[in-house]
Amino acid sequence: MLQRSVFWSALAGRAVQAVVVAVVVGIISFAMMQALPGDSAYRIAAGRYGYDMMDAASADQVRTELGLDQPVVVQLVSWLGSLAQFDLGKSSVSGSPIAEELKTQMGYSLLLAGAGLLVSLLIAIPVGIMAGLKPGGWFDRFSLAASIFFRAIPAFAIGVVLMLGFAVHTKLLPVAGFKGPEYLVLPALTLGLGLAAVSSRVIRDAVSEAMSAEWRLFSRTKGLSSKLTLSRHVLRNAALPVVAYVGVQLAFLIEGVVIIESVFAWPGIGHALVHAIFGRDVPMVQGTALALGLMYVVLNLIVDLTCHGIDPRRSKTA
Amino acid sequence: MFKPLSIAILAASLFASPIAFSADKTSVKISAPWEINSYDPAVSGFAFHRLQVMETLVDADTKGVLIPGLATEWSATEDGMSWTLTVREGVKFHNGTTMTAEFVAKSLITALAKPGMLKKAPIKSIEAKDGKILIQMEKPFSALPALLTHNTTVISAPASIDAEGNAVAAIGTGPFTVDTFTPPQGLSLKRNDDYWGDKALLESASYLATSRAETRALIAESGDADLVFNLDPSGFAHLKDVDSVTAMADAIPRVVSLKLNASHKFLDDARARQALSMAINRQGIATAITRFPEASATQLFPPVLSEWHDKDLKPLTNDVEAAKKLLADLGWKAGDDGVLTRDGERFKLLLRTFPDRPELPLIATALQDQWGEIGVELEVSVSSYSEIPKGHKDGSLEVALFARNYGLTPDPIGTTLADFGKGGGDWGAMGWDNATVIDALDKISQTSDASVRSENIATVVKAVHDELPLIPVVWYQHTVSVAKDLKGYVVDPLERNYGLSKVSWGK
Amino acid sequence: MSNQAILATLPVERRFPIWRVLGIVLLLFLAVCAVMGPDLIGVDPFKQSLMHTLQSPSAEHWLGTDHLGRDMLARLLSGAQLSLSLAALSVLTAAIPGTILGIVAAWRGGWTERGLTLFADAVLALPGLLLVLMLAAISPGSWWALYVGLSLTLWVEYFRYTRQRARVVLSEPSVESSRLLGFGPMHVVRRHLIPEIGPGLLTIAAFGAATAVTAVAALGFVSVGIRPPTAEWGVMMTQLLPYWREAPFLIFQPVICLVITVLALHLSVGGRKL
Amino acid sequence: MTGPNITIAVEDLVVHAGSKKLLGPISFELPAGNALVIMGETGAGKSLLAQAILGTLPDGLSAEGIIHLNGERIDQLSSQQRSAFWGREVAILPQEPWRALDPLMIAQSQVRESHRYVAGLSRKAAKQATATDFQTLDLTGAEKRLPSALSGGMAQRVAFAAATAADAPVLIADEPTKGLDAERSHTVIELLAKVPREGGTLLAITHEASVAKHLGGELLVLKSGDLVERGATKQVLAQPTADYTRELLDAEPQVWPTTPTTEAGEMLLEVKDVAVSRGERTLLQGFDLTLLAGERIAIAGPSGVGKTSLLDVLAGLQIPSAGTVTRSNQVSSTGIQKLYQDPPAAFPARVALGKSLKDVARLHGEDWSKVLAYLSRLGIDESLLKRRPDEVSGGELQRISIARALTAKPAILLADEPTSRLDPITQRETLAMIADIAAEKGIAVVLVTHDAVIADKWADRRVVLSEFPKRQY
Repeated sequence: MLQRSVFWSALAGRAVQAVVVAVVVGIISFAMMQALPGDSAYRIAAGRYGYDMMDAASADQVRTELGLDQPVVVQLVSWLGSLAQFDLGKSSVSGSPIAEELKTQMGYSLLLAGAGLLVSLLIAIPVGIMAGLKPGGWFDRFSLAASIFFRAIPAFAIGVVLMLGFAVHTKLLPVAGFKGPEYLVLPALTLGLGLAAVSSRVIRDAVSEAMSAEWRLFSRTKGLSSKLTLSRHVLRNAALPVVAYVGVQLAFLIEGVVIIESVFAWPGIGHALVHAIFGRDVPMVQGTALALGLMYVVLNLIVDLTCHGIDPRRSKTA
Repeated sequence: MFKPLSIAILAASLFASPIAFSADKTSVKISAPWEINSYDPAVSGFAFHRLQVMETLVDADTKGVLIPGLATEWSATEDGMSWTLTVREGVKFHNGTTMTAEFVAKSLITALAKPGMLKKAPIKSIEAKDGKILIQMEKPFSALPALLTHNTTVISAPASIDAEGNAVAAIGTGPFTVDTFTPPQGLSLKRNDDYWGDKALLESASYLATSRAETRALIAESGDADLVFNLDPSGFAHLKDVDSVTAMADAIPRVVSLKLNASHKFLDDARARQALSMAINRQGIATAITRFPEASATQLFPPVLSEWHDKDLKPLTNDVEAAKKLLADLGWKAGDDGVLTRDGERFKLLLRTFPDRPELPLIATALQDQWGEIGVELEVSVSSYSEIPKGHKDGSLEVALFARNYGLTPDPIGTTLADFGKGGGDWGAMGWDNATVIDALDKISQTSDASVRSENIATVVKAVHDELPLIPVVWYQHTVSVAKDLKGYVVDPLERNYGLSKVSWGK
Repeated sequence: MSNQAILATLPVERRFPIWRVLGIVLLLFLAVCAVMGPDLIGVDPFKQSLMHTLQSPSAEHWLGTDHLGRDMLARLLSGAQLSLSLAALSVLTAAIPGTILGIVAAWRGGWTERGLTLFADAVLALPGLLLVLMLAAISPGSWWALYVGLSLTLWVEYFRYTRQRARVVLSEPSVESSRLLGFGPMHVVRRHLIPEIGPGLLTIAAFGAATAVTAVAALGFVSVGIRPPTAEWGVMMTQLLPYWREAPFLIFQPVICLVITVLALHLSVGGRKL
Repeated sequence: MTGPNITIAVEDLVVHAGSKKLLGPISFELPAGNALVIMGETGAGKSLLAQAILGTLPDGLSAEGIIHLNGERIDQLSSQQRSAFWGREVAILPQEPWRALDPLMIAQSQVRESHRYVAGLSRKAAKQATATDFQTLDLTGAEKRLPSALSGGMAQRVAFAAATAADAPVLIADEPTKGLDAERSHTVIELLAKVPREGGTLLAITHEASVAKHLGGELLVLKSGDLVERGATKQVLAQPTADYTRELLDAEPQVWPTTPTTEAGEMLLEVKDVAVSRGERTLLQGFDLTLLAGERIAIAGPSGVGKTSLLDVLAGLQIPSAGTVTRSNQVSSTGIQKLYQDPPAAFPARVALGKSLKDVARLHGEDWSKVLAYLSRLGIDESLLKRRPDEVSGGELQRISIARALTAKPAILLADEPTSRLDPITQRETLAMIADIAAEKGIAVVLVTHDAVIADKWADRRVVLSEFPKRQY
């Protein structure tokens, strides 16, 4: 009973957020695209035809074709109008339906983001727990130093080093592309290392806080081994702030994806977004931003529900 | 949500990798920076043509000599006002449809309606007649067959386009057919066993657009791709030492040059432009940035464009003192901070360039320093390349740095006409209308007489060299990394064709 | 078990940990570097020498030269100026509104809190990258656009942290007691909230400084950002990437500088929890 | 030295913090079936004794001396090694059970895991044993509740079941009745008293003589870490020899002298027909009270009856769900001050006490010397003001908070169980001071307490709240 009501209220809250996000993101991205300097007809022509072929004539042709000389308001209203009918329009640059482009690119990005998140947790959880069990110990200090290092080094540098180590020298994995599951490993690892740099610290803090709680000591003195105490009590309590943090991290995850997609020639949405901004592909930018926003909302819903799952106190009060 | 999927993938990847790396000697893998956004030949024709999915009516060999392609022969009427091309018989599109003159005409008309090379020719109409293509001109244009080698004129099947005119497939006639297409990075190809000419030696090929040069170099080294194009100088230097690949560089008719607004009040005197040219340390740029010291430009057209390159021309030099003197003659005096001033105005210019070719911002930064030496303050704006044609059109452009390909077609007249013809061109002269040059270019474009051509070409070359509406900086080198065991690969200096159908694996 | 009573009778030792001293010394050192910049060594960070590129460290160029033959040390020092001020500015402009709104949300509760939280969530949902890229594109080559964009995305972190912690602090009897004693909101902020959440905020800020610089690097990677020939650590990382093979020590120099900065911030904060 | 029956034997146990001696030397032997009660005021080092035996001393403290547990010498063993005894050889009852239970785990699971993993029962047997525990401990209905939904007494019993699941022969209980009201503390004492009766060994630490009396056995009295008296509990309690023991016994509320009644002044606060609710639950209804200057009123009643909420209503911190609270214009906006149950929570945690006090003095235009005078009267040394709230003892802090309240020149002082976490001596002193000062300054005091004896002895008037009929859920 309670569980179900929690589920629906969380869902309803996020549904409201989704609509807000859709409208806000659409308008903001549209407004900002309009504010960009430069003539969008030129940019679109450049995006389409490449520098050997684009010139003023092709720009003029693009302008007429896409109706870029229409008033701004008309363009926005028509976008919102088609959005209400779940139509995202067509890309100005490639001409293909945006929904279709997003479908492929989003799939690849989700795969990369998911794998990156998984890798980050695979790294951060053991490291964070180890560090949190002995705050101030040598492992804690070492992992802090490592965190700072991985936070300060740009993702592309990590990517290049990994490519060199795993693909060029040892030939264990392919460098770039997306032809099979093995192509996912390096980009996911690159992404995961960057994410783990921060999340391992969050886990460490949560664990060290749980470790100093009185119930932790009681669990030990009532006779449970330190392992059982960790697995039955500490981790569950520590998971709460960690899961909540993952919610925030998701936003940064989406951005990390951009660089990594570029380095590893991964056909994802972040890479597409950058091109769309440069190419002044307004419908594409709006569509991408919208998709990313909604993805964030959905993932946050999952985080919410996970928190409720971990913490029975919430269900009682909700 | 991700977990089960990702775990499965990770697990799979651990087992899958050895298989994926087993030698697959019936296929060739290519990597290059260019993304393929669409099926539309106007947008992605370059890729479909290079990868031999689509073909042009006229072809060119590696020396730039025109040879029959989908047209077996072509000729112009005496007055040059009409061209007739005979369409090759027995050619089938990948979907099985036979290529007819009607289809070819339709394809060309579509291409003409979109931005592309055909626009450069004064074409009045295109029609199919008795299995031949008839092209009516508004005025004589001798380079039309050369234009028809360009990748925006590739012939695609009618089924490539849907009822609304959108390109929905890439159905060509080439030795390879599209197997899968994952825009914008991936394309995989299968051999076309019905090909009209020599069939491809390998069964399949795949293409991966990799925008980062660093990644491409690593891909070449690891063997993930057998043919890797456009290497960065650093990566190229490294690959020369890697045993498993051959790193090749070939001069191509692409030139990194500065476009100056000759109507700008600082630049309207040819001496000012000469001074700026003299301030450039081309040798340094060619050595340190592009890493081909022999390719520092001595004139606009590189030796590879043998018809347009004049060996006897006095090379452009680097002489800072002479440059300073020229500017002093023009009334410029050094101010307190070393920047020249005249009539209370500082000699300050804005250079526009773009990052798509990574060396351009570097060259711009070097120029900033070198022009600083003679007291010219250069601000650099790295943005979209579309800013250059736009700045040309609205007159706001001062200086632009870009790489111009004069070998888009075997005969560069189309390009030069656009660049130095009346009113200048988006990627050519600006505010520099030289009547002699315009006249000479017209003559070149209309004649087929070799001596008339070379005489007028010399006129154009000399005028451009003396007055410097464009200041050449370095000539381009086309860099390729080829896997050692890959046989039959030949560099195409026109960047038209990867020649995949002729490559094979051997020892 | 209660040891508080017994520990309370022990003399209080306010040791200032050596690590914090080290962190503060490092910060001061960085500040000196940033203020004095290349004047410190008297080398022009923009002077190119195309015949002497990618050189290893030598007596003439202590840290070697970059791809255009410029002195790396001079560029790092010049970069310190821009990178550190960029980091500081973006962190401040994110932290101040983020913290204030966090406190307001926790204080007012109800619809104010719900509204602000929804707003923060919506901002997070708007891809920060999009915001930064577009701002950078609106004003190409200027770095204020970069940090405004960064701040706009980074404030949410401060907001969330502050709101969550402030809710706990504000519900404590000590706050109630201060209100009963007649203190106003400013006192509660100064004596209760700031001491309690300040160290956590500083830790976020320390990581935020790294975010700001690596974000510039990331933007440089997609060719957006600061105009040449400006030296900035993030830009340098991007520019030196192509030469990682020939001169790997070069790309690591700005990275190490950033590592030192973040480390110094962490140490001087005293390694409080996030 | 260690006979077959001796479960705990301690010889010359000393606990040091660096060079400072905190406890000892102490020696005792505790045979099976017996109880040992350790008594002393807060800070006397009672908890350290238990921690030294268990190996849970905080960092920086070290123990010397010989310790035997169930015939095995354990003082040389590391904390890690000693942890093998926990729960199996020696059961440990935590001080504040509420905080000792995992907030995310339902009650029965916390007991069941002890049966399962400590006692080593099968899954089924553990389930059975847990059910039995809940029945015998009168916890039926609480099985699936989270600790936050348990009362203090229930939590203590859950903790008891969890700690003793493996039937360890020794039980160590550190201040088991802290914070519990009379009725609930009685249940817990009963539970403990049963241990020696059933052949187990009990080591109990307490500051309440009444607890010691119930548990019987042997008694050690500690003062500042030194052993001042020992003997059979009954004997010692009946005829204490050491002055300190006598003092401790005198501090029991039962033997307090009645505080002299003060003359009441004019009316400060009038409460009419007030109803108080928490959430949807109504706690109180139709409550009337008139508060006169200089008057001491005690509000007593069991936990959860709404005493704290009522106090908040009086303070104007909470709006009553019905009725009116009228302040006379004698009472300024800061004229009502409050003392809190948990003194460290009442001060800004990271600010030195002196700074906090100076803030108050400045705000109320009071001379710093006057604040110092209050402090010295309350027996607080000025040097303590450099410390932060968590660096002084609870008793000291509560006195500092009285000084802080006085600085605001209140007309009414509301005290919410201000001494329930203090030991009896401190409790008596603190309450006496409040009464003194209130009388002198004509301050009306409302004391909330769960201890009817204190209410009786200390207040001019007492109001006893009884439980409002609970709604059926």
